[in-house]
Amino acid sequence: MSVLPVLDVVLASLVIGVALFTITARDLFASVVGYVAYGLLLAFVWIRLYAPDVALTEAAVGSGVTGVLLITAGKRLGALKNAAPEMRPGLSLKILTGVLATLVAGALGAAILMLPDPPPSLAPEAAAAASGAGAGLKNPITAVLMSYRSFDTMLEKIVLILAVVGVWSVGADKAWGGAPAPLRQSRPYAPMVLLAQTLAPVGVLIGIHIFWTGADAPGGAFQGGALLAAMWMVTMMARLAGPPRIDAQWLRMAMVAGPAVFLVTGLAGGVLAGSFFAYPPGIAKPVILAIEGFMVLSIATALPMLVAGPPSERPDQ
Amino acid sequence: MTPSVLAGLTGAALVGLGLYGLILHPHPLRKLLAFNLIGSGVFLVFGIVARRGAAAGFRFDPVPQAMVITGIVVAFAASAIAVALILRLSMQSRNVTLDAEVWTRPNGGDAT
Amino acid sequence: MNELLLGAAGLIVLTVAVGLARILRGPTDVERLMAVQLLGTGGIAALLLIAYATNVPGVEDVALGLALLAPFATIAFINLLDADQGDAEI
Amino acid sequence: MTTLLELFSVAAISVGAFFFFAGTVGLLRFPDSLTRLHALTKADNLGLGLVALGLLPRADNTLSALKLIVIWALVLLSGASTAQLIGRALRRGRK
Repeated sequence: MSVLPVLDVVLASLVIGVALFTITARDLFASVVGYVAYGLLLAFVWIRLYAPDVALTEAAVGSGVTGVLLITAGKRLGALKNAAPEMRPGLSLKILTGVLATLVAGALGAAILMLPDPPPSLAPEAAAAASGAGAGLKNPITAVLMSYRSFDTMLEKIVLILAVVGVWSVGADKAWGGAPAPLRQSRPYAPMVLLAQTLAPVGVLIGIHIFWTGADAPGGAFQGGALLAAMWMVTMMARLAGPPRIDAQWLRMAMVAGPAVFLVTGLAGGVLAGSFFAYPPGIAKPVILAIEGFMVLSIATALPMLVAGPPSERPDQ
Repeated sequence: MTPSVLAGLTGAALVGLGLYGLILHPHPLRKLLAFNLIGSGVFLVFGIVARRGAAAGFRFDPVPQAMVITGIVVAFAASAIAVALILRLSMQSRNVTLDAEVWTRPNGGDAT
Repeated sequence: MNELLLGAAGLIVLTVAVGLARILRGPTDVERLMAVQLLGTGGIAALLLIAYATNVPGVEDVALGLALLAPFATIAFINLLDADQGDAEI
Repeated sequence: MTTLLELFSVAAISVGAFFFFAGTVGLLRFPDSLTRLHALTKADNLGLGLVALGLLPRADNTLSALKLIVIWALVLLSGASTAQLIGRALRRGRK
């Protein structure tokens, strides 16, 4: 096992190097490419920290979807680039900021070196959650998300919906109800169409697989939903499908489904199992899987809508 | 130097780098990128807390890891709102900068 | 045998890391794109090797997800380049 | 039989790693974008393909083996089609 420590050092220096590049790169495009590479590298770091669940989320959301969001934003912003030239900050400000940033990083690093020993841990509680209320979940992270800290997870879904509402409300008043601007303006080339047509069905299958194994192995609603979202975005980027109108009934229902089902089950737990968000023993696992299924639907619709942006055209009817 | 300490120090360095970019870049999307760097640095610190908290038969403490997963998704939602606001702001003002001097110049933020 | 798998993984990561110099050097954005794609593929290969050598569960699924997402950012970049060059004739 | 498989596995993985090495050298040393693209596709298709092929005999069950094959197929598909797209973007020349 003598290779792994070397690998760790190489990985850490790569992460810092690429981060440095994204900060210092001259143009936006280069810095976004750097950011996508940075997300991939971080996913490998998470694997080394024994966190494949986080690695998958980071690769899908942190690197992939965020990258596409920034590229699309840069493209839309590019049309306005003629405005004010960028101001370069002065040398004294640079030095001052550098000192501040070094101090903050140094303090954080010192705190990390002085972390308490033995380390505090909530793992026993999570183990209890995995074998107790969320009976039969072999993946402790899913047990934590769906049982031990279920309230957090539900509120997090609501945050996602609020974010979509926030993005939509930024659009012009007269465009309300219309569809967001398409992710690709011109007709796609044949290879892109082929890629999207082949990738999307396989991707949907893999997304569902990752959601389904999430109960017992790394994976789960977040990762599966993010992969499905990515596949929908691929079809939109290849212009196989346009973004839907934001007043579409099915879209809104799909987005609200996750937290709504979660909340109803939580309330039902208050009546049937004695406390808010308690699952009735015996059928806990199927109930959790059902909630997660609706959460996948919500994530898979909310993420692409966040990337597509506010409605852009006047609804034509 | 264990792998977890190394990852933690990497996280600290990322926070520092992100802070530097956040303060100095006048371009709003670059600021957003820098902010995301800070975020992932903080997530890494969470990660080593999870790694150190290995107990009860797990190789990691699942609670901080679960929080990082929700954190990544929430960070993305916040970035999406920021992007929407940036685009709207530049459409209104035709300015693609957050530099205070440009905005306070007599003819700077004219379209308000 | 496991040592050999890890060695191969280390070698691949190292070479791909050196390839990242293309992100720095450019000269055009397309080169940067290629370097990221090489990083993605090399990362998948290294992950698979590590997964088989260390038996950490779920690493295979991460590799699967990465393989699925490999062309994702590239398509967005291509769209951006096309938009820069005006409407495309087929 | 097992030693033969073992040998095959080692050989395939080593050749795969070599193709990654060759692809990287090409990406760094070749003179223009199209030749660099050519080098990249070698690393993508052959490098990962041979590594997956070498790991195939070591898969515990059919699902694992299937995953290896799907990963290879996905990378082949996306590598080939993005190479087309990148090549076209290059040929149109302004970037």
